[in-house]
Amino acid sequence: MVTVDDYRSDFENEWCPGCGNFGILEAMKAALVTLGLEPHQVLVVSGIGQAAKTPHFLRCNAFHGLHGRALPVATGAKLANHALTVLVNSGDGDCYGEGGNHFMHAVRRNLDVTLIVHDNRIYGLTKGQASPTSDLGMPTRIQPEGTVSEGFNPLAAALALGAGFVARGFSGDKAHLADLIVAGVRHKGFALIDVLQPCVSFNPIHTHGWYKQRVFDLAGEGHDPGDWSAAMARSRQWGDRIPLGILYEEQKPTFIDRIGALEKGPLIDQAAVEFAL
Amino acid sequence: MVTVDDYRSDFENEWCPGCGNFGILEAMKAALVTLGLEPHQVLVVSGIGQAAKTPHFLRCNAFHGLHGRALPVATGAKLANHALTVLVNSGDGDCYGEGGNHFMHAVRRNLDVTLIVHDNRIYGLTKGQASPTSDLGMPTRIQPEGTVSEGFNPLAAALALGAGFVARGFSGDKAHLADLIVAGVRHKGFALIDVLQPCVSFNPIHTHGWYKQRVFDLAGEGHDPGDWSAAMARSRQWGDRIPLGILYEEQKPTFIDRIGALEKGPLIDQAAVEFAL
Amino acid sequence: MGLDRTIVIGGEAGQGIQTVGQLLAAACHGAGFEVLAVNDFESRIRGGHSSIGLRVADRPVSAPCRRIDLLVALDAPSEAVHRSDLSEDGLVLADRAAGLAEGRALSLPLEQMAREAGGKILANTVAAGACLGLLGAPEDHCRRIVRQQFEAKGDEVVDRNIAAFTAGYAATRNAAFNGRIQAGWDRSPRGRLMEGNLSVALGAVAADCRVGAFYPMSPATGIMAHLASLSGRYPLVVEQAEDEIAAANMVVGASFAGVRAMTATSGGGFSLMTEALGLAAITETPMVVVDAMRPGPATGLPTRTAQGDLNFVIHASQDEFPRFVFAPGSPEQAFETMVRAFDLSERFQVPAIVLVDQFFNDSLFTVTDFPPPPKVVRHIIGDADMADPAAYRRFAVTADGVSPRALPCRGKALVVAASDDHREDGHLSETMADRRKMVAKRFAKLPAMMARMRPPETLHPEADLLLATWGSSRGAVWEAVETLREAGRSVGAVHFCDLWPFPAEAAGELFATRPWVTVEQNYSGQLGRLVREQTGLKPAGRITRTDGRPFFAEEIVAGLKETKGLKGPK
Amino acid sequence: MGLDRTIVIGGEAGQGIQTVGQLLAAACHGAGFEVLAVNDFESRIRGGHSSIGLRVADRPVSAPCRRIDLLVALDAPSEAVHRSDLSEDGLVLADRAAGLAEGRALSLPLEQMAREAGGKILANTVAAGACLGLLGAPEDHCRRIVRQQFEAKGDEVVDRNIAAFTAGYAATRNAAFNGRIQAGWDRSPRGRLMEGNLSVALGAVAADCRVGAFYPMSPATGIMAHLASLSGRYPLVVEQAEDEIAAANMVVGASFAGVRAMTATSGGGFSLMTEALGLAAITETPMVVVDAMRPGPATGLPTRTAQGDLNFVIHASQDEFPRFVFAPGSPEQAFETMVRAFDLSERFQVPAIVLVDQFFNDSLFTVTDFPPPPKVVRHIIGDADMADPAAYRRFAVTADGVSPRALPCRGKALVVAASDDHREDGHLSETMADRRKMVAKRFAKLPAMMARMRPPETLHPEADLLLATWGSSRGAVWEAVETLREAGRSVGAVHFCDLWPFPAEAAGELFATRPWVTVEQNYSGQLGRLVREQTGLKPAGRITRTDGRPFFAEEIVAGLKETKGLKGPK
Ligand SMILES: Cc1ncc(C[n+]2csc(CCOP(=O)(O)OP(=O)(O)O)c2C)c(N)n1
Ligand SMILES: Cc1ncc(C[n+]2csc(CCOP(=O)(O)OP(=O)(O)O)c2C)c(N)n1
Ligand code: SF4
Ligand code: SF4
Ligand SMILES: [Mg+2]
Ligand SMILES: [Mg+2]
Repeated sequence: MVTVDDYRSDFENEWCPGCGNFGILEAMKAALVTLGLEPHQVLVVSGIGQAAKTPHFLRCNAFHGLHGRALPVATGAKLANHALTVLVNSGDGDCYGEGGNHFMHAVRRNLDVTLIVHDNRIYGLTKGQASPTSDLGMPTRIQPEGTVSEGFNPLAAALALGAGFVARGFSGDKAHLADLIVAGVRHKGFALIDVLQPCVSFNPIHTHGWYKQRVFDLAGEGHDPGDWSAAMARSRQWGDRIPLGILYEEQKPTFIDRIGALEKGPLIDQAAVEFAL
Repeated sequence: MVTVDDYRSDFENEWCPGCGNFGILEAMKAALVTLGLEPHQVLVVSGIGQAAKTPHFLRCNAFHGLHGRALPVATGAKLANHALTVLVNSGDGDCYGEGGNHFMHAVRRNLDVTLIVHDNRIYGLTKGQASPTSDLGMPTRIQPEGTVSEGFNPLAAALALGAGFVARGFSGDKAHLADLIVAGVRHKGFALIDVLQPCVSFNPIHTHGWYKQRVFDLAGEGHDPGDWSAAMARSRQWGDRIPLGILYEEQKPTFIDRIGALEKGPLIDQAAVEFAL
Repeated sequence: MGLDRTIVIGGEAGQGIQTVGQLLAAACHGAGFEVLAVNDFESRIRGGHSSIGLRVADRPVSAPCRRIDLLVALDAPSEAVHRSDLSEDGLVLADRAAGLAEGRALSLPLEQMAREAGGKILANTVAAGACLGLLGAPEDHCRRIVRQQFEAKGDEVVDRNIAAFTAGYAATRNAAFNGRIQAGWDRSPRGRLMEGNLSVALGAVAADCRVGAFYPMSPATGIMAHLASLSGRYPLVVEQAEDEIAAANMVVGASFAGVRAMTATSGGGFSLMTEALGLAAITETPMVVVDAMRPGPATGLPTRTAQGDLNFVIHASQDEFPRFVFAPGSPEQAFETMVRAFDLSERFQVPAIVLVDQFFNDSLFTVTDFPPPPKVVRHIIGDADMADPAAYRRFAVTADGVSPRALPCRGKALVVAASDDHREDGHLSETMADRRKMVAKRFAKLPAMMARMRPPETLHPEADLLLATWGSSRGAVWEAVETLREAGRSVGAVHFCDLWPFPAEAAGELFATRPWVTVEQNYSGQLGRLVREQTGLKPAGRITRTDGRPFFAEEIVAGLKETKGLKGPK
Repeated sequence: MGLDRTIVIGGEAGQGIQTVGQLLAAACHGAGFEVLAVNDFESRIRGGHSSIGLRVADRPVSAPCRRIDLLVALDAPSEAVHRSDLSEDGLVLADRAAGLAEGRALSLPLEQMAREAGGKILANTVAAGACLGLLGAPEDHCRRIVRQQFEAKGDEVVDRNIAAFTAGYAATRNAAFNGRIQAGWDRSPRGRLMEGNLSVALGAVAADCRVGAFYPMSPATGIMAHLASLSGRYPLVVEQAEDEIAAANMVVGASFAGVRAMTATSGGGFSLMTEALGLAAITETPMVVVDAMRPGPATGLPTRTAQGDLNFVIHASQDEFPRFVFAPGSPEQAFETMVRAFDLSERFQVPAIVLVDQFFNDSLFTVTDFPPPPKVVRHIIGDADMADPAAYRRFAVTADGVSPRALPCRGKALVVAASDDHREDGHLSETMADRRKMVAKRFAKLPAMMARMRPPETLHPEADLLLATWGSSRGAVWEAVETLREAGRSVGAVHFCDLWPFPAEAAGELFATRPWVTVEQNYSGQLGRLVREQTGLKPAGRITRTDGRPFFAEEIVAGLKETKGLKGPK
C-alpha cells in the first residue's frame, strides 16, 4: 500500500518558511495516496517558478521544463504515452503569463492532465513583480505606481474556453484541496485547479488570514457543477466571499479519444511497422 | 472632406476573388470616412496572414509585423504616442493561435485600439490548415481525420477576460460592419470586432450563404449591451441563429488613463529632460 | 551534350499550372527520362504569377536550367516574365502568343478548346496535351498518365480531362518544334518522382518517428502534411500546435516520455523554438528539428528559397551545448539524413537539426529507390538493465558523457529532468562542483559525435579549384563543375551534408592546398566563415544568390569568372 | 602592493547580508576607498547559502579576489563554504566560530546582541558594526552611513540600527585583526557606488529612451527596475509584458511610432526575442536589446554569471542582416555604450544588442562620474524636410543604405513598413529586382557601421603575449596582467567592447604578431572563434570558466601557466 512517505523527497525544500506551497505539496501527496498511485506511476511536469519546483520536493517522475511551457511538454508526453498519469504544477505567471497561449489551447484539446496552478498573484521566484492575477493597482518594486492591467480571472477564462473541469482550492485547506486533486485526476479530460496560495515574501495583501476569512465551500451552498451559467457566476464572485470547490464539471471526449491512431493503445506500446516506400 | 477614395491604395489586391476580406476592407474605409479621419491620421497594424495584408490595400500608415504579434506592436505604438488612432487587422490564426497570449493580455490592458479579426475559421495564407476557430472534426489536408480540438469562442473569451467592447460583424453586411468599426474606434479602450468571413478557397463549410441564412442583428432583439450575462449568453449562441452586433460595451479607464506618466501627454510630445546623475 | 529540355508553364495562382507540371513530369518520368520540376509561386492563393519549370534529360538533373525550350503561358504576364530566358530555337505556346517571330510562337485557343472539352478550367489539361504533343510523347502513354492523375476524382473528371488532353495533343502533334524529343519514350521509369518534402517525411517514419508536432509555416508545412498522410500506415500522430514554441516543447515532452518525435518549421518558427532547443540540450532529451529555409529577415519571402540559417542554427539558444546540424543535398540523402538524425540524436541525447529549403521541399525530383533503413536501435534502458532501479540517476556521469536513459513510468526507476542545471539524479543544483560536472559531461560527448560526422562528398577532389557548397545547392554546383570541366577547367566540388560538429580535418585537407570558392544562397558566405573559424582557411571568393530563387549552374560558372583575384585553375 | 582587503559575508537568503554588504561598502567608499561588492546568491528567496564579497582597495578594483581577509558567517554553512579561501592571517567572525586556531576566529553573540538592540533581525547590522570595528573605520563616519542607509524607513528603524551597529562596533574596535585598515579613513569619496544594472539604465535615459518593455528574468530585471524607478524623473514608461515576445514587439512598435525604446532580458528571453530582432531588421526600426547573460543551456543557473551568448546574439534570427553587438567592460563603459547603442541603432536603423552579465549587473562598483552624454540626435524627418510628402517612401534606396525615416501620423507622409520584403514604399514585393535592391540596401550600411566600431582597448599592447577578453571579464584580466607583469612577464591585454561588426583590422594587427590567449566565461572560447573567423588567426589557448562565478585574476594567472604549447612570453 502506497503511503504519503513514499512521496517524501530527500531533496531539500527551497521554499520560504510559511509559504502556501507547502499546503499544496501535502495535498498532492495525500491525493496521490488516495488515488492509490505509486510514485513510479506518476509523471509531474512543471515550468519555472517557485510553484514549478514542486516536483523536486516529491518523489516521482518529473520533468521541470521551461518557464511557461509545462503544458506543451505534458501534451507531448501524453501523445507519446497516454497511459501516463500526468499532473502539472504551474505558477500564475508561468501558466497565465508566459504560458497563457498554451493554457488556452490545452483547454481546447481537453487533454487528460490535471493542472494545479499555485496562484499566489505574484512572481515569487523573480522577487515580486506583478503577475496576471495581481490586483489592478497593486504596487510592486517594478510597478511602483501599481499595476496597470486588470487581473486575470482564470476560472472565468477556463469556463469560457470550454474547460470540462474547473475548480478552486486553497493551500490553507489541505484536505479540501486533496479532494479536488483526486477529483481532477479522476476526471477524464483537462482539469484546472487554481489554488489560492499566500506568498509570505512578496504578496502582503493576499495572506493566509485574508483568504481564511473569505473562502467558503461551494458544496455547502448547493452549487450544481453541471450548471455552466451558475459556474460562470461563481467564477466572478470575489471580495468578501470567495468560493472554493468544483465550479464546473462536464464529461466529454478527450484529446486522446478523438485521435483514431490512438485507439490501438499508447503510441509507445504500438508495434513498429516496417518501412516500405 | 475625406472620402472613401482617399483610402484607395494603388497596390494590387492579392486576395482571391469573392473573398470575404473585401467586405471588411470596404467597411473599414467607410468607417474611417464616417469618423472623419484622414489617411495620415490612421495607423493600421497587422500580423501575418491574408487578413494581415489588409493595410497594404488601404492608403494609410501601416505596420505589417510578424505572425501573431500585431497587438504588442500596437501596444508599443500607443505607449509611444497615444494620440494615434490604431486599428489592428488580424486573422483567427494570427490573433487566437500564434498570438493568443497577446490577445489575452491586450484585453487586460484595455488598450485603446480597435481589433478587427477576420475570422474565416481557417489558415488562409498557408493554404488551409485548421485554425483555433475551426469546428471540431473539420477535415483539412493536414488534419485528414478532422481537427481534434474544440473551437475557440473569441467573444466568450473576451467577455471572460473583461473586455469592454465585444462585437461581432459579418463581411457580407458591410454597412453594419462599418457601424461596428465606428463604434469600436469611438469606444475608449480595447474593442474586439470578430468578423465572420467566408474563405472561398479553403473553408467550404462557412460560406457566405451559410452565414447569410443564420446571422441576425442583436439590436433588433432588444439586447442590452450593458448586461454582461446576457452578452455571455449571446456569445454562446451559434448554429441556426448567429447574433451580430455589439454584445457588450462598458466604459472603464484605459491603459493610458492608468499610467501617471502619460497625463502630461503622449510620450513622443513630452519635453526631453536633461540627464543628471 | 545529351538530351536536356526545359519547359516552363506560367500562369496565375489558381489556374492549375501545378497540374500541367505534374502531368508533364509524370509522362516524361514514366517514359524513362530524368525529370526535375521546380515550383515558383507567390505568397497568395489566387492571381499573381507562378510557374513550374520542368527539366527533362537523359542524365540525372537536380538544378533548374535558365534557358527555356518551351514556354507555356497561361496568361499574358507569364510570357513577358519569361520571354528573355527563351532559348534561340525555343517556342512560346499561348492563347495569343504575340510579338514573337514566326516559328517561335504557337497560338492555340486553349480556353476555347477547354470549353469545348467540358469547361474553362480544363485549359491546363489542354495545355499539357499541347506540350506533350510538341515534345513527341506517345499518345497512349500520355492517356494512361492523365487517367492515373485524375483517377481518384471519378470517371467523369477523367473523361473530361482525357478529352481536353486529346484536343491539345492533336493540335500540336505535327507542329514544328526543334525541342521535340525524338527517341527514348519507350523505356520504363527510373526510380520515382518525389517532392523533397516527402523524402524528409519518409525518412522520419523510417526512423520510427511517432509524434510530429508543428505549426504551419512555408516551406515546411509540406513535410508535416506528408507525415500526417503517413500516420494511417505507421504508429504516428501529427499534432498542429498553437504556435512553434508549443510544437517544440511537445516534441521534447513526447521524446522524454519515450517515442521519437520531430518538428519542422522555417526560420521564423525556428527562432521561436530556440529556447526549447536548449531545453532538449540540458535535459538531454533527443529532438529532431527540420528547418526549411526561406529568405528573411522576418517574414521575408515566404514562398522562396534560401540558405541563410546555417550560422543561426549552429549557435541558436543561450550558452553552448553539443548538437548535430545536417544539410542534405538530395532526396536520397535527406531520407538517409533523417534516419541518421533520429539515431544520433537518441544515441547522444542531443538535439539534431536538419536544414532543407523551399527549392528542395517543393520540387519534384527523380529519386532512386531508398535503401532499406537500418534497424532502429532505441538506446533506452529499463529496470531489467539496472542493478538497482531505485538508485537510477538519469544524468549519471559516464566516460563518454552519455547517461543510460530510462523512461518515466516504464518501471520502478524514477526519471527526473530539469531545465535548471542539476545533480546526477536530475534534481536542481547550483554548486560549482555539480555545474562543472554537468558541463564536462555534456561536452564529453563531442569526440564520439565528431567521429560520426561524415566527411564532405567530393567531385574531382584533385582539381585545381574547388567549389564548396552545402544543402540543396549541390545539384547546381555539380552541374557547374561538369560544364567547367567540359570547357577544360580543372574544377572540382565539395558538398557538406554533415555540418556540425564540423568535419574540420577533412575540410582542412581539401582546402589547404588550392583555392576554393563557396557557393551558397546567403549574403555573407556562411560556409566560408564556418570553414575559416574551424580551419583558419579563407575562401578565394564566394558565389551567392539571395533573391529567393535557386541557383542555375550557368550563374555559378559565370560567378566563378567574376571572382576577383582567383588564381590557379586553368 | 597597496591596500587590498576582501571581506565576505555569508548567510542564508533572508538574513539580510545585502544590508551588511551595503553598509560596509558605503562606509569604505564614503571614506575614499575603492570598493567592489559582488553578490552571490541562489535561485530561492529564503534559506540556502548566499554571500557578498567586498573588496576594499586603494586603487580601482573591478574583479573579486579569492583570498578572504575577513569572513563574517551569519550561519554555520557559510563558514564551511568559505573557510578554504581564508588568507593566512584572515579572521572568521561568527556567533560561534568553531574549529579555528586561536586568533583566526572571533566569536560574537551576534543574535543575542541584536536582540538586546531591538530584535533578532538586527543581527546583520550588529555584524556590520563588528566588521567596521575590526576594519578600523571611524565610529562617527559609520554612524552617518548607518543613518543614511535607514533614513527612509523612519527614526525608529534608524535608532535601532544605530544601537545594533554600536554594539557590534564596540565589541571589536579593539580586537586584534591583521587586516585592519590603519589609515586613509579621512578622505572624500571617489565617484560613486553603483550597481552595474543602474549604469545600464542610466545610459538608457541619457539616450532619451522613453519606452522600456520587458518580462522579468534574472539577471536583467534589475535594469528594468532601475529604469522604472527613473520613470518619474524622465519622460519614460516601463511596461511589463506578458512574455518576452510581446516585450520585443512592443519595443519595435514604440520605436516605429517614434520614441527610443529598449528591452532587457537574459538568454532564455533573448531566444524568444530573436524573431522580433529580424522584424526590426527588415522594417529598419531601431531597437536596443540588453542580454544579461547567465549560464545555460535553458534555465541553467538563473542567478549566476556567464558569457555564453556572444555567438548566439551575433547570429540570432533567420537569414542575415546588419546589427550592432557591444559588451561593455565597466559601468562607465556600459553607460556610454547604451548611449552609443541608441544613437547607432537609430542612425543606421538596425538593432543593437548590448551584452552584460549577472556579475556585472548585480555587483556594486566604484564608478567615476559619467561624462555628460552627447546631445541626442534623432535622425528623423518630417513633412517639412520633404519636397513632396505624398511621394515619401520609407525604404527609399540611398547611397549608404539608410533611408530618411519619417514617423506615422506625424505629417502627411504615409509610413508603410512590412516584415515581408518590400518595395521602396514599404509595400510587399516578391520580385527578384526588389529583393535584390532591398538586400543590397540593407547591407550597404555595413561600411559606415564598421567605421563607427571602436578598436579594442589595450593594456601594454607591445607585450609578448596578449590576453584577449570582452565584457565584464575585463577587470580580472587587467588585474591578471598587472600581477604577471609584476612577476616579470611581458603580458598585455585586449578588451573588446565593440564586437559586431567585428573590428577585424585592429584585431588582426594585434594578434598577428604574437601569441594570444582568450579569457572568457564560456566553454568554447567564443571570442577566439570569432577572431579566427574574421582574421584567420588562432589563439594559442583559452582560459574559460563556466561554473557561473566570475573570474579571479589569480585563476587567469594560473590558467596561463597551464596553457599548453604557449611559447614566447618570458
Ligand atoms: C523565458 C523566461 N522568462 C523569464 C524567466 C524568469 N522567471 C522565472 S520564474 C518567473 C515567474 C515566476 O512566477 P510564477 O509563475 O507566478 O511562479 P511563483 O514563483 O510565483 O510560484 C519568471 C518570470 C524564465 N525563467 N524564463
Ligand atoms: C512564426 C510564424 N509561424 C508561421 C507562419 C506562417 N503563417 C503565415 S500566415 C499563417 C496563418 C494564417 O491564418 P490566419 O491568421 O487565420 O489568417 P488568414 O490567412 O486566414 O487570413 C501562418 C501559420 C509565419 N509567418 N510565422
Ligand atoms: S517567494 Fe513566495 S511563493 Fe516563493 S517560496 Fe517564498 S513565500 Fe512561497
Ligand atoms: S485564401 Fe481564403 S481568406 Fe485568403 S484571400 Fe483567398 S478566400 Fe480570402
Ligand atoms: Mg506566482
Ligand atoms: Mg484565418
